[in-house]
Amino acid sequence: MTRVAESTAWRKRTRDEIAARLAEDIFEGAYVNLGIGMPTLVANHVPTGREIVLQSENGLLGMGPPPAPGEEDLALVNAGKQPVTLLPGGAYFDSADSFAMMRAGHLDIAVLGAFQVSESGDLANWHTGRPGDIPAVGGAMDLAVGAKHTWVMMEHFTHDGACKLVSRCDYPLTGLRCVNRVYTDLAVLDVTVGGFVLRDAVGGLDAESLSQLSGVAIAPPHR
Amino acid sequence: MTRVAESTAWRKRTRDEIAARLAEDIFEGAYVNLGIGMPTLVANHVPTGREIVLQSENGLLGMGPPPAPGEEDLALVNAGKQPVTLLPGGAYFDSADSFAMMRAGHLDIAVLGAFQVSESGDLANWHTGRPGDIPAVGGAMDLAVGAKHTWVMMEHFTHDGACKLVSRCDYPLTGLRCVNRVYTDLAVLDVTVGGFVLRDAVGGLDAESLSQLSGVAIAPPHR
Amino acid sequence: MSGPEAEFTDTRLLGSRAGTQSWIVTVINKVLPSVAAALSDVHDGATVMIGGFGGAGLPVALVDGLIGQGARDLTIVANNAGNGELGIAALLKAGRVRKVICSFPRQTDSYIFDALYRAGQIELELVPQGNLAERIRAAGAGIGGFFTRVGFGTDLARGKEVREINGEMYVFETPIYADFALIKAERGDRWGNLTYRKSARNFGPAMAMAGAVTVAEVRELVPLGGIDPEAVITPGIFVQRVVRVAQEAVVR
Amino acid sequence: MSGPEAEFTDTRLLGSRAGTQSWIVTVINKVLPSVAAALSDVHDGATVMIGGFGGAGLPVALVDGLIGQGARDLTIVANNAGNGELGIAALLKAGRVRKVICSFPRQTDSYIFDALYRAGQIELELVPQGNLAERIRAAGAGIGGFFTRVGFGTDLARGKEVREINGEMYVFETPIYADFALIKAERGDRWGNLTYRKSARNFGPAMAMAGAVTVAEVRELVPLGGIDPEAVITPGIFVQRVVRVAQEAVVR
Repeated sequence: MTRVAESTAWRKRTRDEIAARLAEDIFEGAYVNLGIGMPTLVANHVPTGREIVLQSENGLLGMGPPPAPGEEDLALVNAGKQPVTLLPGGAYFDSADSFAMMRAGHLDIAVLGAFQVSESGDLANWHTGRPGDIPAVGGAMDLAVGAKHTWVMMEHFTHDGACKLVSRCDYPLTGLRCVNRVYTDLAVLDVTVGGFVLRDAVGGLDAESLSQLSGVAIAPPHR
Repeated sequence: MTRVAESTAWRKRTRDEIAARLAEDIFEGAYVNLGIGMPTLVANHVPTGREIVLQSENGLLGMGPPPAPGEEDLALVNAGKQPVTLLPGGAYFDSADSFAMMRAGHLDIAVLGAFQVSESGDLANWHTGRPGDIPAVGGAMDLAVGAKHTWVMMEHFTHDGACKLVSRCDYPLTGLRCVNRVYTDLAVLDVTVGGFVLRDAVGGLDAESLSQLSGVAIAPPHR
Repeated sequence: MSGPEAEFTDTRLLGSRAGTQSWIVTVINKVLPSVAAALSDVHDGATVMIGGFGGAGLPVALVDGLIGQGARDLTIVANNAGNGELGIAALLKAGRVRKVICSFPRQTDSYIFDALYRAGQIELELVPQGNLAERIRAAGAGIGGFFTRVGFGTDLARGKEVREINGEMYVFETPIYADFALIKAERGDRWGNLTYRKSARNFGPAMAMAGAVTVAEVRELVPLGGIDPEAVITPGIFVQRVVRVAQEAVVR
Repeated sequence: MSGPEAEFTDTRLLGSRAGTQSWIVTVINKVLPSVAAALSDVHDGATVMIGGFGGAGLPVALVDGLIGQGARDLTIVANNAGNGELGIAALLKAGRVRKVICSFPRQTDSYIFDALYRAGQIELELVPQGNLAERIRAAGAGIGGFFTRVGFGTDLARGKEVREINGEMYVFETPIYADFALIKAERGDRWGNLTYRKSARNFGPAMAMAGAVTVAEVRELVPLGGIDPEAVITPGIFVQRVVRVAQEAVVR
């Protein structure tokens, strides 16, 4: 792992800015599952007037925003077990049907957090692998390999400065060759058969400097 | 195959009498699927006051009698595509769920017609095997092996006098070792690991005479 | 255009929120103005699922549309192989079908299929009805194949992999995928949510999951929210196109 | 006894048809008067499915009843492994559980499970949530096993059979059967038909299919016919026992 100093010349995107950048790329009419944690923020940044449909693994399509205080219903929650609402046109269904739609490519986009993404698109996001840590997988493996497009949203570096883009994951894998794109606080990258390819980066960074910072090969944008 | 003369000393049960005899044995609360053809008659003979639930493979539980003339609904039919009704407490479901309940032992009793039943419980009822005959299987194989109890309802002999109880089926099989009991116009027989065992027969017939007529071994009733 | 479709198809300008200026909103709209529009891209050689159990749930208008559309060399996946001269029978009669995958081709008046079959002019893959439903669901649920007891030791399992599981013999069955699934529903909305009518539901929900493009003919279009979310049977994610068919064609 | 249960449990004399004399009618009645009655035969060593996604759909009264009932050495199949001190966590704390099969044991306050797991006092079979749902459904649908892409190449597929199907790698997964399935539903009738409430539906329908004995706690009992047959989610054939639970216990 390559470690970098925390102080940098470029301004990192905030979590909301990453979410907004990702939301830009969600196309009209997409069926989208937003994973627990940072991906949840994406819902707040879908461009006005663009209609998309949010799915939640626990049996919802057409998931809406959190309810007003006092309107919470313990029977209407998202994958993170937080209260949500259902939009007109939404539907309830059971777990078997829910995962059928997640696992057979009916979902257009799954947005997941990650510990690591490898240049071949392997994803590690379910378990640190540390002894004593309680493993929990939920729907992560289903989403990773089941959706048409798997997008990862994560910070570029860990708190102690290790790059989360790697040539090979050393955390336990969630899925093999399943990530199509990565949104970080520094850049947006496609994962191709030839490895990471830059789409865009924060000001001051190009593929070469990002590659150097990250310690993995990152090709410049295809023109 | 053993052939017998049509004229006999004993009076055969009519189709309605076979149906009534079988209906006697359907226990309170049973979930029952009645196959196309003769088994359909059983619904008319369920003892008054005994509540059972009829399932139809095309997605009904709680199937009721045919509607009054003029009340037919093309969207509410039985497996034979004849108009039926739904009782209070009935439910509609799709084919995958319907066959899930048929195939996993949720149905208590499937009543099926047959060309032949072997002494090991093999069933042949879906195809004559004659060249030029159009094969059609529908839900027969699912019911035969899926229900908790598979009961066959048929005439004892074919029109040309061949016994339909056989040591080994020569028609194409529907299922292996799946028939538990056979109701014919002459007798009721259990199919056990030791072969056919008589339960009861029309007057004048005992296991020995029935066995001789049928050309297969039939043990006397267990006492 | 007038009538209910207009509500769903003629505009992407949805007006204004109270107190704000109006703006353009692009909305998901799966409602198409005609059967022809819904079937325009069915290609020669396509695998097409057709819902229904006999006439109950048969999407008559879509099958008629498919005949008019002209695609040839089709593989049809359905419970039955048509009867009389309408519906699937008419498609067969028009010479468009290379192969039928079904459970029950023989019906009282299935003479068109019967004649083609006896003449060796159509291929038949006969599948126990539960295996048919489960194989269709498998395609829609991402299952690569499954073991079932149904069919073991019969002609319909000949040549298939078998396995003993917990002392019982099972047969390996594979998913049935389709390029198009044509189904009939009772009520639909612009997101593709569907309800069905009584036993006409049958193969609709599983086929909707298995079709790469699922086209539903519906008797009634309702605005978004017009279907109780607890009572949606096929969620819109499984449906790509919805067409309202006003006339209830009658096929037994 | 008084209240709604009386309608369902106190009599098998259903009165008379108009114009005829009355007679005794035995009726199907799956409604039991108490949680204790519904769980009396849970045996030591039983596999028990428990519905719910966190607190949504968790059958709190049945889980409490199971604690009171006293069966030990249980295998619990559920999406989560409990949190706080109530529900599944309380069952674990009472030392009744040998093994948990679930997808997501780690929660913000799953400290009871965490401690038992770290101490090696409970066995965990961790299953991706979709494999969990599909394996439960497989048990209820007569499937002997199936191939899925989910988990391939990960620790959770270690030691499992793999197979290449159409160029993709799949893992073989087996059904999960249960002696008892404990689920929570919104509305039930004496035939065992059930509806659910919003996302509390989750594992209920599949578990109902997989349980040899399925016990549903319902908020409301309705007479036969009180549930629209189009809106029944779990048909009664999958349910053996129904208990009305008046109080809505709150577990997050």
